[in-house]
Amino acid sequence: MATNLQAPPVAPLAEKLKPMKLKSDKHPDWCPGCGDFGITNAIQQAISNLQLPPWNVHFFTGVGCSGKTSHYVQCYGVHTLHGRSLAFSQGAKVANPKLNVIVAGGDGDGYGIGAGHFVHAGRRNVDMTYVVFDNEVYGLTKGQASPTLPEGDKPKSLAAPHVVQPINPFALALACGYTFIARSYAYDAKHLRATLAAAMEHKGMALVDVLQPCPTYNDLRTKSFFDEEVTVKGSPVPRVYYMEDEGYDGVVKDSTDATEVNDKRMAAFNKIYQQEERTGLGVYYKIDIPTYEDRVKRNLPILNEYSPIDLPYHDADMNPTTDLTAGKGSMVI
Amino acid sequence: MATNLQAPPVAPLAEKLKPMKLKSDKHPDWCPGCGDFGITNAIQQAISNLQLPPWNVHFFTGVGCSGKTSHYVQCYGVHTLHGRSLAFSQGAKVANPKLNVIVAGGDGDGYGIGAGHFVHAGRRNVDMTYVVFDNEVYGLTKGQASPTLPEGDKPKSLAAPHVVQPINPFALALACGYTFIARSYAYDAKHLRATLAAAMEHKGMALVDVLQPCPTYNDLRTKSFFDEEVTVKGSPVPRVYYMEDEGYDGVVKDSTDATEVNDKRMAAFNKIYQQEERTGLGVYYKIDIPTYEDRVKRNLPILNEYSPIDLPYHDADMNPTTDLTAGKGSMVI
Amino acid sequence: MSGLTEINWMIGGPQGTGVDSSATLFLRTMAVAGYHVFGKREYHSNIKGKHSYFNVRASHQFVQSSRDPIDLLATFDKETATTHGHEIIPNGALIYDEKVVKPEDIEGLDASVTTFILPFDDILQEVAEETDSNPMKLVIMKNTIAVAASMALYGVELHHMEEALKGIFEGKKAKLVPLNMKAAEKAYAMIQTMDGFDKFTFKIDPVANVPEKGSRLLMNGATACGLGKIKAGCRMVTYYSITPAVDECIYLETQPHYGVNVVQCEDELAAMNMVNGAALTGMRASTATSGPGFCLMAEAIGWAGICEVPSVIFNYQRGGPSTGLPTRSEQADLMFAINVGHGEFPKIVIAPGDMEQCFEDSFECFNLAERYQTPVIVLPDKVLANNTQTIPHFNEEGLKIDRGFIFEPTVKDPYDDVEGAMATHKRFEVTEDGVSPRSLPGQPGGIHWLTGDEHTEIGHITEEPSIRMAQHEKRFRKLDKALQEIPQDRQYKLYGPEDADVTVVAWGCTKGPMLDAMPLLEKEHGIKANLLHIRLFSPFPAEGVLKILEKSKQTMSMEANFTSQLHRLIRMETGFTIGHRVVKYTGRPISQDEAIDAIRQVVEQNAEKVVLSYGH
Amino acid sequence: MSGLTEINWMIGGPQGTGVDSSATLFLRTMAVAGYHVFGKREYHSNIKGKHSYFNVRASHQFVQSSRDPIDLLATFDKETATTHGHEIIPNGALIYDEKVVKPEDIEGLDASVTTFILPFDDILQEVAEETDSNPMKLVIMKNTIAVAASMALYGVELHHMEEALKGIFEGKKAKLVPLNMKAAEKAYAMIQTMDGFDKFTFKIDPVANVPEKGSRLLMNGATACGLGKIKAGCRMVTYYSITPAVDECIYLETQPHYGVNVVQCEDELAAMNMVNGAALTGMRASTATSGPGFCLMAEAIGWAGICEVPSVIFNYQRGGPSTGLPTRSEQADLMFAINVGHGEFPKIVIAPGDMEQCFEDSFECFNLAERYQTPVIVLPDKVLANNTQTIPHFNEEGLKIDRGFIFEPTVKDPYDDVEGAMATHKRFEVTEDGVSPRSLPGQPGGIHWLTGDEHTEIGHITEEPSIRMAQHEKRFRKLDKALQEIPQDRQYKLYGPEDADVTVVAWGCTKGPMLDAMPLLEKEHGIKANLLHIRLFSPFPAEGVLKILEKSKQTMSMEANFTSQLHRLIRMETGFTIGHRVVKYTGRPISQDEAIDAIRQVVEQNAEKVVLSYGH
Ligand SMILES: Cc1ncc(C[n+]2csc(CCOP(=O)(O)OP(=O)(O)O)c2C)c(N)n1
Ligand SMILES: Cc1ncc(C[n+]2csc(CCOP(=O)(O)OP(=O)(O)O)c2C)c(N)n1
Ligand code: SF4
Ligand code: SF4
Ligand SMILES: [Mg+2]
Ligand SMILES: [Mg+2]
Repeated sequence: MATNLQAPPVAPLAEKLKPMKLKSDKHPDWCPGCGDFGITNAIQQAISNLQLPPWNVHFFTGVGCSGKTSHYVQCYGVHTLHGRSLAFSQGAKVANPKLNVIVAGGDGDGYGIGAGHFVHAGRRNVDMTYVVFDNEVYGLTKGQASPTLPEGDKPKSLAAPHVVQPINPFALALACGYTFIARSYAYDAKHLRATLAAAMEHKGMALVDVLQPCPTYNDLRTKSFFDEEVTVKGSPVPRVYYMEDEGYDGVVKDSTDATEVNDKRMAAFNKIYQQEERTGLGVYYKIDIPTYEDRVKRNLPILNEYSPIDLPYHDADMNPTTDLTAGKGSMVI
Repeated sequence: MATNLQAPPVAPLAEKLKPMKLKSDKHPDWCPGCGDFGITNAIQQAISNLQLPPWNVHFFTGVGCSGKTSHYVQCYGVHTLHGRSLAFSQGAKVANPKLNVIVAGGDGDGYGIGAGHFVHAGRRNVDMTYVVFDNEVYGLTKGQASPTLPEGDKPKSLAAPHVVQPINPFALALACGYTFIARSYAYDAKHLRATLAAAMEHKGMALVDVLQPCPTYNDLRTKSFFDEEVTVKGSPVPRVYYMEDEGYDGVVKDSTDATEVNDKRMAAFNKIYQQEERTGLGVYYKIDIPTYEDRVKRNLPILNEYSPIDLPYHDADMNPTTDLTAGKGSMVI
Repeated sequence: MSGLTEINWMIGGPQGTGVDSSATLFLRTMAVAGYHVFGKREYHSNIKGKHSYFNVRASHQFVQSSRDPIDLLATFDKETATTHGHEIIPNGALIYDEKVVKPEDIEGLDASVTTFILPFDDILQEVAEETDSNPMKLVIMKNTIAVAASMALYGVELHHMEEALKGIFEGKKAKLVPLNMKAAEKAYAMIQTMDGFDKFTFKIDPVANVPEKGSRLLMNGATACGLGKIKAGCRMVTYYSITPAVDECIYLETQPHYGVNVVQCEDELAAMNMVNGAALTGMRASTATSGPGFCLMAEAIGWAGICEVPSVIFNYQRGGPSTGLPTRSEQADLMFAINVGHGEFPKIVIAPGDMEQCFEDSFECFNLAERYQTPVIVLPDKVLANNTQTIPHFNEEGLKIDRGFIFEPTVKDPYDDVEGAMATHKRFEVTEDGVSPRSLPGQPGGIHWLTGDEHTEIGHITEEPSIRMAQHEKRFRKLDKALQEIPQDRQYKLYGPEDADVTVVAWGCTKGPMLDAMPLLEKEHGIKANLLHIRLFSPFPAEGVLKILEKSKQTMSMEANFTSQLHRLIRMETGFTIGHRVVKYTGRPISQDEAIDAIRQVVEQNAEKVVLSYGH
Repeated sequence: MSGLTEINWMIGGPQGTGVDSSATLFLRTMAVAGYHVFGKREYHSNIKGKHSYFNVRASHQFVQSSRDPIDLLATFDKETATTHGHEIIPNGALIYDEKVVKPEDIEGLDASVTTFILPFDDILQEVAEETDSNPMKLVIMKNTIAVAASMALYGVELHHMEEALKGIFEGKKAKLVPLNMKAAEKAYAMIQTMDGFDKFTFKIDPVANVPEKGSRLLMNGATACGLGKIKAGCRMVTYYSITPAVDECIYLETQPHYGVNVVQCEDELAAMNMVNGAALTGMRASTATSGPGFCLMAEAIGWAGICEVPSVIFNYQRGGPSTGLPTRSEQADLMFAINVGHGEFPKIVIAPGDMEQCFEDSFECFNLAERYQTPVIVLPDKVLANNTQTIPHFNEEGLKIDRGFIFEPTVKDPYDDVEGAMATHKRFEVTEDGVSPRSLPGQPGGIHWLTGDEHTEIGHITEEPSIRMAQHEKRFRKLDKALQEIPQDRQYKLYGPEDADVTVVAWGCTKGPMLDAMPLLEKEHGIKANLLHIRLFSPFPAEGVLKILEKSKQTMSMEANFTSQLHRLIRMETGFTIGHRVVKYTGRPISQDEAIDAIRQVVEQNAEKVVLSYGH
């Protein structure tokens, strides 16, 4: 999602838009210790850091504990339907590309019931940022397995071990054409904020999957779990690490270079599937290619002149102004 | 989908089950030259070759030109809803694992409206075979772009070039956990029949994506297009080729060997993304792991004794026989 | 019997072989010649090969329905001849190709019918030779031959066809005009020399005052809807392909200059929710679908209802249930549309009854949606979408855009007054008429929240009973307002004499056959009928409808569904039980003849229920 | 005022702090002591922190509804005290923790209310010391303390609690019993020494004849539904988690020995279509959902309708529209359920009214589905699902499994008679009663096809009008049959005197408050009311219902929705307009007191419409 506001800020907003101002009056009702707090803070900070005018931010969320996030940010917030946030948000952005569109929701919301939209949003590459709160459970309905819960696991909220294989959100996103794919961690405020900001600056469909501990239902992936060191090839290493630090670079420099694109894509798949023991934070893949909003102009050249929402259709007296002559064409007898 | 009939055939069915017998009385109403004819024949042949008793075959199809296929095969045929065939078929197979379940449908049906189910079917690994008729268009609704149509293409049925990137069904299937992923071609009867039979013999969720020319709407991917040679590194090679012939082997031999699994998976991704100019037929990936039907027995051990559909619940006089004492447990006061 | 003012022609053949093109040619030719035409299209859910047919009625008078008996049937395949032969009126005619069918094979063919063997292939061969063309490429011209021969039989001058062809083949394709005319001339001349030519007496008189060129439209309802949306300023139509809704989208895709983004979605859940998202921005947006897709929109329509979003849904009704009769028509989604979505929320449900109303409703629905800030469901059907008709130009005078109560920001420079720009706005203020000021993202000072949960005035989730009640009541008050404000004519209308013997209550496309039937009923059967045509179903104009029904001598409903949905709805809304009911559920439209027949059964024989079933 | 036969207790607190556990303990304790109990649970759509409360009524008589005024309110947080303080009856009592709230902060607290400061933390501290436990781990025992103190006030002997605790803490957890008892004893003793203890006169008499141990159930409706399904042989329940339907699934998951496969699906589209697939095999299968999920099932239900598949759908109604009031209750999906899906197809729609009917309907729905080969929609609601009640054991005698008309293969050895085994079967044979022989995959000789399109007797697609008509009519004939065969008691039932002053028409969980209200109405207000409780909505028993209504002196409807859906449905089906209507749409259930109040307003003041709103 790139910031393409109509008018450039008259004065820098930085001072006036401290993250605190982005808090709405509504107090979050999440459980103590929930990872959702950190993600919400980071979203507010990223908006502030990028100086996105909040009245121009259209923030969509799904339904779940995570889905409530839109209520806590002081901007145009839309708490949509379970699994449908990407459909709503694409509709809004395509209608009004001048908006800064951010989307957030749970892993059940996005990868479960929303899987169909998730797949097709990748194909369109509409310019927006999608933040998934990945806690491996359906929080708000009391802890059933979400699509990211590994098979055989039994968090305390389940009656029996899980019988279904997990989804791999990164491989899925890469297969579906997402142009920015990253992971961060709810308790790593700095990395999270920076990653969200990078996603928002990316022009195209960006996915940020955030490890979000749910202390109430998921006793397997807790803060202490993520803090643990693991042994890889005999030596202890942190479980959660920055891929960048270990030399990984997922950014395609020249999207017209087929070889580079392919190499980067394969490197990303490789990285994605090397997450058994450890979890890499950072950008798995990023490429710059035309967005849907750009591409649609090929077929509707008038959109080079007008933003869709600004296409005129009435005068000041509210008389419709569209001349139907061309539309009737040879149907006039 | 493996063949696990209750009673073994008393006499070999081969003679009695010639493919001709698998044709229903209903004559297909596809356009002349449509690739659907070849796929239907191959399905009939595969059933015949594997000697699956047709009265035990539960054949589900989606909605579209391809969706009509179930009507043309002499077995229990279910022409479901657009995009929902995998939900129906998983329901049937989980209820009665003794059935031989086959599923077929269009690319719009399976990868478009059905994308959510497609993703999650991979996670379950229910034992069945899913055949996708890949013609890059929505045939029955007159040729709109299907999810596999490349961006920028304009088959004759479109008013303007396509603005959305295509889906990559193989990468998607691999990312989602399909345990058998293959491609074949509607006009290559022999390869197609063999591929379908292999998929049916595979125990788990098998995807066979079949290149299916739609001569009526898709004038880009026609028989002659597929018959053409293309130039790769300066020399002419057939556009459609057998991957096996060029040394590719996507079959995991030991599913407990993490290294092999990873290598094979990466090789498959590599192969999948090397299809720009050419189209490889054959098996991209295959692995044997427990099916959903197997896994569910861990939590419901009684299913080791009974097939779900055979769990007794009434006597000969139709009196219900389930004793609710255990179920009421401590709720008895 | 020369000097007819109306004829009824049919052409049929396997799908994909040009039945549509020939009907279009005939429709256009007759329209050019000044007639009023009405074309009915019937086809299978199949791309190539299955039987389809097109029925064209041409008249000196304005007509808006089909008739049953055909005077001239043009065929070039066996199925059309055997399926429809029995529908030919006594002394009518059949054009056929003796290579594919013999008249004796046609069950029910009246002995008085004249049969004309048309040597299609010979004519094509001749044209091919004369023009040095590949005869295989000319096969499609069989249609032109059939039309030309039909024109000769009807006594319509051939030059009208030339003008019609020019309208069809423009630009690069213009060279096809002389080629087609060559075949046409041969067929036209040839049939005049045939035995029986003079026996066929269904000649139609030329129109005395041919309407001025350019003064009318020849159009189907899907296009009329598309044009209404364009005029209304709708610049985004989402869809997932489905018959027959997709016809509107296909039309819009051919009009890129208007900038309407026709967004193909992954499914109807996306289509509807994208409209919700787009409508939130202030864009006028709509989705077009049919039954199966409409089902998938139920949840999202409810969200638009509680969030007071002006989303517009076109549900082009087709034959149900489920996949049903996907290319046939039905009026069977009424009760579902009115009750769609769990829980309760206000929705406006309207249904156009003819081409003009298709245009008008497609324009007005956006005004309704924005004025009452609630989803609007429009229910055309396959008949309206696919019928082709000559109509006057739409009345575009007096159309007004009404965007409803939109918030006016007071903050001038948001960067200067950041505090003000970030202020919270009462999007769901509890007002007397239920309508609250709608702010749009991007507007400084308009920040609010939306949620499918019950919410406060600024849009935050609440479970507080008193707020719930206030919001729930406020939302429903908008329906009272709508019922007061929507012009009565667009709620319901009584056509025909007030003091009729029988009042027929109908909706949607049944208007056409009823209006055509009424004069004949009076003239030929002495029955004075009027038509109470309903267009607004939610909110329901119970008071006005009841007043009319109570004054009626006799009442009957006429609908293309099984359970008499409007009949039931009226009883629910008014307590009034309409005395008799007519239903048709074959997926085929009710014709003028059937309307007459049904009314006679009710009035003359006091039939409680009439089930119609004519047509293939 | 000693010697009461009924008390009404409430406990509240932030979600996740044990309100449910303490209510369960009190319910169980009182049940063990022989009382009839009824527990009402209200909570937010939130996991931890928001206000929730549990209202327990205990009585010498069988009760099935809640009452409004509370005699004793137990709190340990401020919100509960301030929110519910005003609900305490004069001379009632409040238990509170002075660390969090002062009585003077409680608006509306009656001056006559006795207040008891309970030193929760001190008691816990003591127990911790005595048992050498970590006091932090004992926090949850605040609930036990509150319950014990309440028991003392009510004059209930403490040993009942010990037995109750034993039922709650079994196996490994048994060691918690003495720990809890220690705290309980302290609280029980302490409160008796407090000022005002004797002023509180709401002592309940012990039950004279304590029912035999094991003779009753203490259960909620979700469990009753689950048990009904198990008994019916349903071995597959698909779901996508949603409140409150998921409670049934969670219960079933704890019962693996029955082999019910509770399949978690990717969405409700999958859940419903998986049931369709499973039901086709002959498995008895069902899905459980609530409003938003039910919306997503509309298309698939239509498929089951046209394909005559015995799929069973439980739609646990909750507060709508959209996400609405997700943890509250409403009876607002009736019209949607009856009309769900585009086009027209037969469906059976039933709604249970109490715990027993939850069990009965959950058993019978599979018989109905298989006998009439059509989808069955069952409409419980959140109130039924979550209320906990003492009830007699379900009547399991006389239950019969009815699998309907299942095809009997004649081919014995299919491998021997391949020809016969592969024969085509007329799955959709047009029969007199509309029911056709259902063959199941695997059966030799039963091959047929299914399609959402209109179809022939063997199930192939057809668009032939005559076949369409025959199939459409045949499908609907099954509803006539159902209406004839379903026992009248399970269609509707008149409770109370035939010659009542007023007949209250209701459905679902309104049965409980009505039945509880009727004797009091007569005794205290001299109003003789009866209840016409409807359980079958499609097909609708119009004739029987009309007969009762026509005989009634006065009629009124009582429903927890905004638009009086049953009222409207009855008018649609019968033409009868029920005279008065009572509605409640706060998402909270109608109490016995409200039922009484509403009936009095109608009978005594002739109120046309009564809007109820009690409760938080
Ligand atoms: C159509 C529909 N089905 C089910 C639900 C119930 N529901 C509410 S939240 C939720 C799951 C939330 O899980 P997730 O998306 O992972 O978010 P989390 O609570 O974990 O943040 C579900 C299933 C719903 N609201 N709508
Ligand atoms: C819910 C729903 N939406 C739309 C349709 C209309 N529809 C019928 S077939 C079809 C597309 C078929 O395309 P595909 O699946 O690729 O099959 P093909 O015809 O190409 O074989 C569509 C959109 C439908 N039947 N149901
Ligand atoms: S349930 Fe889990 S995800 Fe939801 S608020 Fe509590 S800790 Fe967070
Ligand atoms: S439209 Fe295309 S896919 Fe459909 S039958 Fe014709 S050729 Fe085949
Ligand atoms: Mg989650
Ligand atoms: Mg296709």
